[in-house]
Amino acid sequence: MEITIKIFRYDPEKDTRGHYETYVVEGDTNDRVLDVLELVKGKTDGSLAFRRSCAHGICGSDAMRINGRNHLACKTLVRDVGTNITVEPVLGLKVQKDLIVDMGPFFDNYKMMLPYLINENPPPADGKERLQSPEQRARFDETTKCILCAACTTSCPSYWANGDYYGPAAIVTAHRFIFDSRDEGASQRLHILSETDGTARCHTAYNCTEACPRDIKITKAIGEVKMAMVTGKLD
Amino acid sequence: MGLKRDVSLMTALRYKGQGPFLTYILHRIGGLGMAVFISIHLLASFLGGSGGRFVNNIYQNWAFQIFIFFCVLFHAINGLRITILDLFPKLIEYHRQAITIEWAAFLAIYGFAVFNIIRTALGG
Amino acid sequence: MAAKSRNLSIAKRGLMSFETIMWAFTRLSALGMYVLIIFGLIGALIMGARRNMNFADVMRWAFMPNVTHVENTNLPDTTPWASPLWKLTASALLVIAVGHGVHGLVVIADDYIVTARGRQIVRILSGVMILSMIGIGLYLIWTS
Amino acid sequence: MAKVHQFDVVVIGGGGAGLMAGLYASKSAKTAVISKMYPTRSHTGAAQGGISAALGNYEEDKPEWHMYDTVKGSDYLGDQDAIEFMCNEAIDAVLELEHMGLPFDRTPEGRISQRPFGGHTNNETGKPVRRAAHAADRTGHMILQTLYQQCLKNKVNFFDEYQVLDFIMVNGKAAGVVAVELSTGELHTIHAKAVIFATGGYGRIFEVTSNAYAYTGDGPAILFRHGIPLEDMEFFQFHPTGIYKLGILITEGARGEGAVLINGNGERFMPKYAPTVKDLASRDIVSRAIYTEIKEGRGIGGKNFVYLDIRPETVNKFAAMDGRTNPDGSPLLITGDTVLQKIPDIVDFCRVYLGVDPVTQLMPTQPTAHYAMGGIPTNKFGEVVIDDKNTVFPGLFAAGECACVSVHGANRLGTNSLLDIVVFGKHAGLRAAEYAKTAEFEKLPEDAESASRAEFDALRKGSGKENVYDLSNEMKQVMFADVGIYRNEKDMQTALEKVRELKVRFKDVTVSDTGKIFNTELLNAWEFGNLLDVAEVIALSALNRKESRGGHSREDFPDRDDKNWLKHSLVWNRNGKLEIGYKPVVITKHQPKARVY
Ligand SMILES: Cc1cc2nc3c(=O)[nH]c(=O)nc-3n(C[C@H](O)[C@H](O)[C@H](O)COP(=O)(O)OP(=O)(O)OC[C@H]3O[C@@H](n4cnc5c(N)ncnc54)[C@H](O)[C@@H]3O)c2cc1C
Ligand code: HEM
Ligand code: SF4
Ligand code: F3S
Ligand code: FES
Repeated sequence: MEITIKIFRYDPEKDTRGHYETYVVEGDTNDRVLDVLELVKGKTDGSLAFRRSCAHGICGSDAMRINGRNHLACKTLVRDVGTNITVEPVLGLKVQKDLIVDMGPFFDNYKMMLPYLINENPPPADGKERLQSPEQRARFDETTKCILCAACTTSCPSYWANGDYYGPAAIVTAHRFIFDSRDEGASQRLHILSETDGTARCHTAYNCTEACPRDIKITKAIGEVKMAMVTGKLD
Repeated sequence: MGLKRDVSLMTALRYKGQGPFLTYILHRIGGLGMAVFISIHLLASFLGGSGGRFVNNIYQNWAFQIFIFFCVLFHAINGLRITILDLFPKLIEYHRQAITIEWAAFLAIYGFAVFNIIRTALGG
Repeated sequence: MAAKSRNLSIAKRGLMSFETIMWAFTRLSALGMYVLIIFGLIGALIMGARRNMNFADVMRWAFMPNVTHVENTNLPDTTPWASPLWKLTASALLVIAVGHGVHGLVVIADDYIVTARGRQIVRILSGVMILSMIGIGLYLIWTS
Repeated sequence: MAKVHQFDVVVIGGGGAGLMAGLYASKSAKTAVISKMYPTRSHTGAAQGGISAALGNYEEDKPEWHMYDTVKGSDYLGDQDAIEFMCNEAIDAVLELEHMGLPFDRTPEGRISQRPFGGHTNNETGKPVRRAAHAADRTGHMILQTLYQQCLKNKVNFFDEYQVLDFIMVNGKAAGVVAVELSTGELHTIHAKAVIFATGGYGRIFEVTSNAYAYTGDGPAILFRHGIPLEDMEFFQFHPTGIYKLGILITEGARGEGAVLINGNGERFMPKYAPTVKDLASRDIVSRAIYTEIKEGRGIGGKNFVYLDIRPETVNKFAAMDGRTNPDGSPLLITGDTVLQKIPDIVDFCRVYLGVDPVTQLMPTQPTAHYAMGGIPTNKFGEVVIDDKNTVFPGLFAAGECACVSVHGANRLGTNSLLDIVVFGKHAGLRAAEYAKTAEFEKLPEDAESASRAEFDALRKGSGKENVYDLSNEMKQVMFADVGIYRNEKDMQTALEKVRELKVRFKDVTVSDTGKIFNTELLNAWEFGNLLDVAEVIALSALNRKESRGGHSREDFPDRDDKNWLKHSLVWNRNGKLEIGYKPVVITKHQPKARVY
């Protein structure tokens, strides 16, 4: 079957601005958009640049705009988006080449959330695990799924407007730790998030939740963080 | 090196797969509209005189009324949804339904209001 | 296994920050405005709005129950509309709405002004704006 | 202008093994971790099922049993001293991960939850034991995240999106590596006393694989070109249940939770091949069983796949027949919700890629190339050893899938790899830091980067007659068909010749992208060169080993031959010529015997 794919191209060493190229390739409805990109790169234009690794939605490399909205190219099948496909880089991060954007600021925001378990007490004396009930574990299960693909942050209108906003992905990470019963750094993280570029910048636009390839209910998680700030309840 | 990160309003509006991004924009327009209106209105009333009267007369105009009522009503209804969902994050799972209800309520009331304003304007 | 619940004291939960307080204030003031508006609406209906006012007039009153807002209507007598109860309601609404609205402008400005200094200026301006608008508003309400 | 950085220890690879090594080395030495992707993109994140340790949180279990199972799983080719070491360290390793914050699933008592996995048994009853500690079906993801987070906490230096191209050795010692910064195309020299390779696997040699695009064997290929041998390369694991055609993995945990394999006649066929543990036999056995069913015409609709069935009614029926129970002794009964809760990601994959809902429908699966047992030979401290006498190469270390300790022997047990990366990653890191304390920096050669530059130039100057994409497809097809689950002399000979032909034709490729910034075309071509080097070694070692053992099954030599082949193979590159040698297996407690499940 013929698939027409229009791809945003930008070569920093030649172009001053981006443009679109259209390619026609032979493919199958069950192909991933990533397969189509690989085909274009392999057979037609080797210079096409994009990130990918796992090819099944687990590593978070290949978030991009497909037919106008954020997806993982490896988790989007031709049968879901049709045979006329437009692929563009995500919004709100600098395009470095073709579909590759500068992930630096995104990871900087992640690091700002103190993304590690904070618990200064020594582990139990018997050397065994810190206990946690299945319910306590379930409390933050949702946000442990995040693969840091940035699909959410780069779909957030608030982030588009203001790149200093920490963004939904960072708040998801904070949520994962704030609601972990073993963690004691909730207060520090809530203070960081209560700054001007923290949760105050989220205006519940829901683009993030719609974009998340791991189906994390991001807006809900952000809402829970905001309420924790107000009520202090962490259960 | 690389392209700028800026996202223009047009690009933002063309982004598909939005949640209720439209409501977000409209909420903003509504809030902004009201804030600007109230400031000018207060100032005009305070200063009075012919200038003040002139400004305040614009507000009696039916077209302006349709606009400002849009701002007020949309902002109020959407604001209520945001407030409820924010205070009870559990309910966020139902945000799609909430938005449907919101639009239904808005369209019904706003339709009725526009009809009335125009009827009054036509002197009926 | 028994789990004990976890709570943070007020100082520890991030509530004592300008942003969080204003976030909460925005929601609470929104609810407050609803209460006051509905109160004004009911009052208007009791005082005979149905017969003597058109839709736009009722709305104008509900959103700001100040007697000047009903001067151009067919009401035979506007004295009850100028009672201290309504002046108080209007004052409350004014204070809340100006606080809410001007802070809303700050929120919008924060999306475009990202330097610490710029943001400080915006906040100072907003304070001035809130105070002067409330001052003017109260003057208008209590002198009309 | 060459950019030079200096560190005591440099770790190549930001996966589980690399991060663990980096974390431990950085405690006492100036350490950098270099990764060609952001570390959180590493393929450790794809691991689903769990990490094994005899914690005994549900039922009795001991490290000795774990050791025996691993030895037996390895078809007696694993080195027993290393296996014993790993199984003893396992419990502390898993608890340490928990202390670092890894969100394991929990038992009702609040302890780490465990599930059964293929080949892990109670040695007294022979029944499967719950040994795999897990966090839903994204254990690897959580390990990767947790370790990365710990590295951030401990301020490990990262070189993200730097691809290592070459190893610098001076006077027979490690002196550093050369890497290209992807975002600029600049070459950098990282001068170091100790170098740890943790670059992961090379499953991209095969057509159907669960492995990432990034699994191109860079580490083993680089070292191989420098004369370091590769060990046991003929042993490649084919996982029984990959999603049909795509190769995406369906975790063995699915069978751990009760799923069964069904052939074209609608029968459950595993009892025929492994009467005791049935669907939970070790991977080589299940893969061969599936392949045999398919070959004998019992694939689904005569095609080359079978079904994996986790529909609650099927699971409950067979669980009752097998007498399987929950940890508390009640009969194993699952519902649709159990499936969603225990293997949420698998359910998601099936829905997205197959349009199949595992709760109500069958999952089409086929064996998929999954794990490289072989690799860079090391001892149990992660030190690279370069001959049959286990001579240590000073300053060079390896850990993770690219290394061969060998704890997996001829066949790796599920969940042992995650254990491998944390245990040996840690020890490689510790050893390297210790080494760096006493060692001196070797003087860097005049132009350390010249070899890398020459490799790139060669790729740019080819005639352009050939295309990397086509060549790599040819390699994948021939390797999967002829050096796959079943092997024989003739096919492997064809494969070897084909790979050699491809190596010649590879000289005719040319890279069209002349830029420096993110020139992924150039790097992909370079990686393909690595795959070819590794493929040649695999085909050669496989052809050479005239017996069937673990993951290596030959139709022309169907039996294990302990008399002649109870030994590791080593392949060296001596100036372009491949040379085969051997090294004895360490046997301590368990003498080889027939392997039945
Ligand atoms: C789908 C799947 C499921 C699995 N499930 C399980 C399981 O349930 N239990 C289990 O025990 N095992 C499982 N495994 C096996 C296990 O996950 C892997 O063997 C293990 O994670 C490998 O870890 P690693 O650290 O060696 O490599 P990786 O995590 O792959 O890391 C390799 C790193 O090296 C870097 N790198 C590579 N080349 C270069 C270069 N040239 N320059 C710079 N950096 C480079 C990469 O960027 C990456 O960071 C599974 C494997 C797969 C594929
Ligand atoms: C019943 C009346 C009202 C309700 C329920 C309401 C509700 C809300 C809520 C919930 C928000 C927060 C939105 C967010 O953070 O995403 C908000 C923002 C705002 N409100 Fe109101 N509001 C009301 C009246 C007003 C009035 C009278 C004004 C003007 C004076 C106003 C101006 C604003 C502005 C400017 C914002 C900021 C907009 C933005 O962040 O995009 N609101 N309102
Ligand atoms: S929350 Fe979802 S969309 Fe955002 S980075 Fe994580 S996985 Fe990606
Ligand atoms: S899209 Fe943005 S505004 Fe909030 S709900 Fe999501 S972060
Ligand atoms: S390639 Fe890994 S998420 Fe798409």
